[in-house]
Amino acid sequence: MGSDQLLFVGFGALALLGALAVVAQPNPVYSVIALIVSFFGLSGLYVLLESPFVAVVQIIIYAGAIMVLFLFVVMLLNATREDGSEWDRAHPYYRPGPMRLGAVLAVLFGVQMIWALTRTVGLGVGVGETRPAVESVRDVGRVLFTDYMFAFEVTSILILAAMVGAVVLARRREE
Amino acid sequence: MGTSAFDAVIPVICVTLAGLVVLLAESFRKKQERMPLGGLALIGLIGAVIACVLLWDRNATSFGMVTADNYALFVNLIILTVGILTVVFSQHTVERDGLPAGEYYALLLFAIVGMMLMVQATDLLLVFLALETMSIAVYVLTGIRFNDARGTEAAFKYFLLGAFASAFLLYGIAFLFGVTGTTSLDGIGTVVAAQSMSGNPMILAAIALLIVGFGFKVGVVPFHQWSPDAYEGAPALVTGFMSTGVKAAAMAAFARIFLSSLEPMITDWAPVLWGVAAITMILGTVVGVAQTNLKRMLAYSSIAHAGYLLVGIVAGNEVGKAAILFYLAAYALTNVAGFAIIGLLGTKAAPNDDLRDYAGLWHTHPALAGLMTIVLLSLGGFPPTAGFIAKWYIFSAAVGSGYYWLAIIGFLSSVVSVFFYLRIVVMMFMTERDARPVPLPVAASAMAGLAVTVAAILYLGILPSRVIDLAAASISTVF
Amino acid sequence: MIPLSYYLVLSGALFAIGTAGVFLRRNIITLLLSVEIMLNAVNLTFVAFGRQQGVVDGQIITFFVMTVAAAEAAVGLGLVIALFRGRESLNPEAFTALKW
Amino acid sequence: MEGWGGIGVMMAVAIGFGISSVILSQFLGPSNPTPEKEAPYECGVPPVGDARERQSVKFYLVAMIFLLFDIEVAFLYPWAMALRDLGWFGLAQITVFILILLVGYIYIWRKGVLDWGPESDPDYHVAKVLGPSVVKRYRYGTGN
Repeated sequence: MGSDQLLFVGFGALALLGALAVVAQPNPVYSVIALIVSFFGLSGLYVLLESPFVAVVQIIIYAGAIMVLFLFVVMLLNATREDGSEWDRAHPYYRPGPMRLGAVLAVLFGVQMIWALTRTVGLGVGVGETRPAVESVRDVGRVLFTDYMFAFEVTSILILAAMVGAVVLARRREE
Repeated sequence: MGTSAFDAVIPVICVTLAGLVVLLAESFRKKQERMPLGGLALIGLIGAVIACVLLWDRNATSFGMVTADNYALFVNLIILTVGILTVVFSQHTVERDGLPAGEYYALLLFAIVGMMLMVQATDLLLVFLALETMSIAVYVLTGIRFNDARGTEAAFKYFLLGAFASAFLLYGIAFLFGVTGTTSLDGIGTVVAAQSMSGNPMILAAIALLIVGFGFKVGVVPFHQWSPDAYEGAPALVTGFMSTGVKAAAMAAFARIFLSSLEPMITDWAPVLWGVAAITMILGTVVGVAQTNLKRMLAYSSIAHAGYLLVGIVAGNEVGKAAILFYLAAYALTNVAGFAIIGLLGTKAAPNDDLRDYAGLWHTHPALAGLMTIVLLSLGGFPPTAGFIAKWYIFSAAVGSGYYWLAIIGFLSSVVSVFFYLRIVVMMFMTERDARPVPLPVAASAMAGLAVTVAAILYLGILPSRVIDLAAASISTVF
Repeated sequence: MIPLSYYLVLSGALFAIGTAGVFLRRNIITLLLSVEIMLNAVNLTFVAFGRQQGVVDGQIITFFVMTVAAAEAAVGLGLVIALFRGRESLNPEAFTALKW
Repeated sequence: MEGWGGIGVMMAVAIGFGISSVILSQFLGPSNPTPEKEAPYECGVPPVGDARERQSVKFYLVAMIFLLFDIEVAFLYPWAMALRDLGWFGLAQITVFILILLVGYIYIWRKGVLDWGPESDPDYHVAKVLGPSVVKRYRYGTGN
């Protein structure tokens, strides 16, 4: 096993175990922190994929801002415990309709993924063996502001709508 | 008008500018100061309508990801009409219910921007971004009533399932990107057509994920759970807006992706959509009959209507494609009018959306009862309304492609659904209420808007050929 | 070199964990976190495919997805706060004004 | 992949230092707790009430604004790196982007989301008349 594989296993395990911990344990604060760990693992994987820009932005935006927002809300609502924890221990198939459907959906999804991936040819080729990587942020910028420039402008509307929406929802009283 | 690189996005720019101006006006509004914010929104929307009309037949494209072909313009005109009607109906209600006017109109306009771009997008990334812009604005609009437990809860459920569905949609886009190396619809179409992709598991997975993602947005069974809750909890006018605008935009993007880029795979996805359409029509109708809340009932009715629309996509022939557009127009007008009447008759304190609240409406609001009757008849598909012609075209498209069973299921579920529409009509005219409520004042502008809408429904029902030809011509430029 | 399928299976597993989380968990915050896991799984797919093809598009799309995730988080958490104004529970079972 | 070794070493040192100082202090430091030492440190003032009291919604709003403008700034990095290739056209794009978000900034500013003084809190005036306990009861309740 080369160093690449070793790193992949390490970062992959970090991402996977972090995600599992988010879903599996009851305290939302720990869930948020577990997700940050998972994001660091993903960031490492992005480095392995020679995409440093995404790796750094992953930390800046996800771990640095989105998760902080989550923590603020958990603290704001003082919601460090999960209410009705008996639901966590109950078997998923005893949940109301959509929950059952969802559990089935998740299982089906996993089966479908494995089926698709075992049948598709050409996936066994090592990533990056055939083509060189586009690593520099400069290239990212060049393509982002030419091919994707309209998508970029639409993003500003998206952010603006989210901003107005969040203020409207969180406002405390009518004026 | 000369040709420039921006032509295709001029309608969108009009609406965006209106949204920004509304937001700025709201920012500088003093407390208790009243501003004609709805008027500002109307100016932007009408500007966009004019731009759409001027762009007709010019097939403008901009930035390599936006197109203004006649198909997109046709659907955009539907969306803009829905927007204009919603603003007209809201003028009075926003003030009466104490909604934050600036934010309400701004989010409405941003949602319309998202819808229009979703229809115009020729790149899956832009489809996704536009869908999110639309969705985020609509989530907030659903929960915009302050301290309204039902509204906020509905908004949260809508948000959660919506975000969940977008993740599926995005995963589908990722697989298409992986297989074809591009997110542009033309590029995907070229690759899919050139190589025989049938049986490629990756692209089958992508199609399945896209169906799940769009299925949630359009509200087809089994991805419909959010819609009755969201429709019931939201303010009625917002419900009217989202049940038509969101559905029209999502359906149009769905049809564009599946009938152009993924058309070579039609033998793979048509059977799946066949099943989805059949279950959707049956379940929407059967569960709808059992509802006692008018908003919930109309929610199930719009689920059933999504099923009828899917029939058009499954049929996939020339008649079917034109029928989708005509159906969207007819359905949009009808549903906006229906929810507007509910909105005009209910306040936050007394929603008045139970079926019993409509007993004896004829005696308190004769005009509204009359208009509501035509709306309900159109929803049920009675001649001479738009709903009849729309269903007729959809079913004849299905028969034309050899989907006899689908046409029969659709026909039977329409017949059953007539029961629950007629039940309300009977209640409005035939029954008396013990304690007759004080009639709510209804704004003249809203009444005028309703009258125009209902006239349009009748026009589409009696003289449909002009619009049908327009729909057929506009869709033939694309697919 | 690591085969592409490794990355795809990893992201598929992450996506499935997120999906399961949305349906099995009852805590609103955890539900939102599960959706974030799903979006991250998709991001990994995009970057892996992009790297495989030697194009920068995968990274750019990922960047847009992060933006969308941020906007969704802002609105979603705003809704959670609005939801909390009247209630004390984080358990969706407690919200029964509307049926699921 | 070159150049990440240094970052890896730095991460390892940072994490290692954090973990080792927590563990070492457990073993090396003397431990004889008294009730006063166990109490949370509040700058010498005796703590009042539960530390897990709910925070004001303002913290959320500020974190939310930070998040959304953080994204804006993240878009500036690739733009700045590619500035010379993009020229005036790139500048025009980023200007439109920032102007649109500026509208959001003006909205937030005018709505008082950025005001932190006690007078900006509508509860402040209520509290002056009715006393703080009333405010506390209604702050997260349904009262207006």
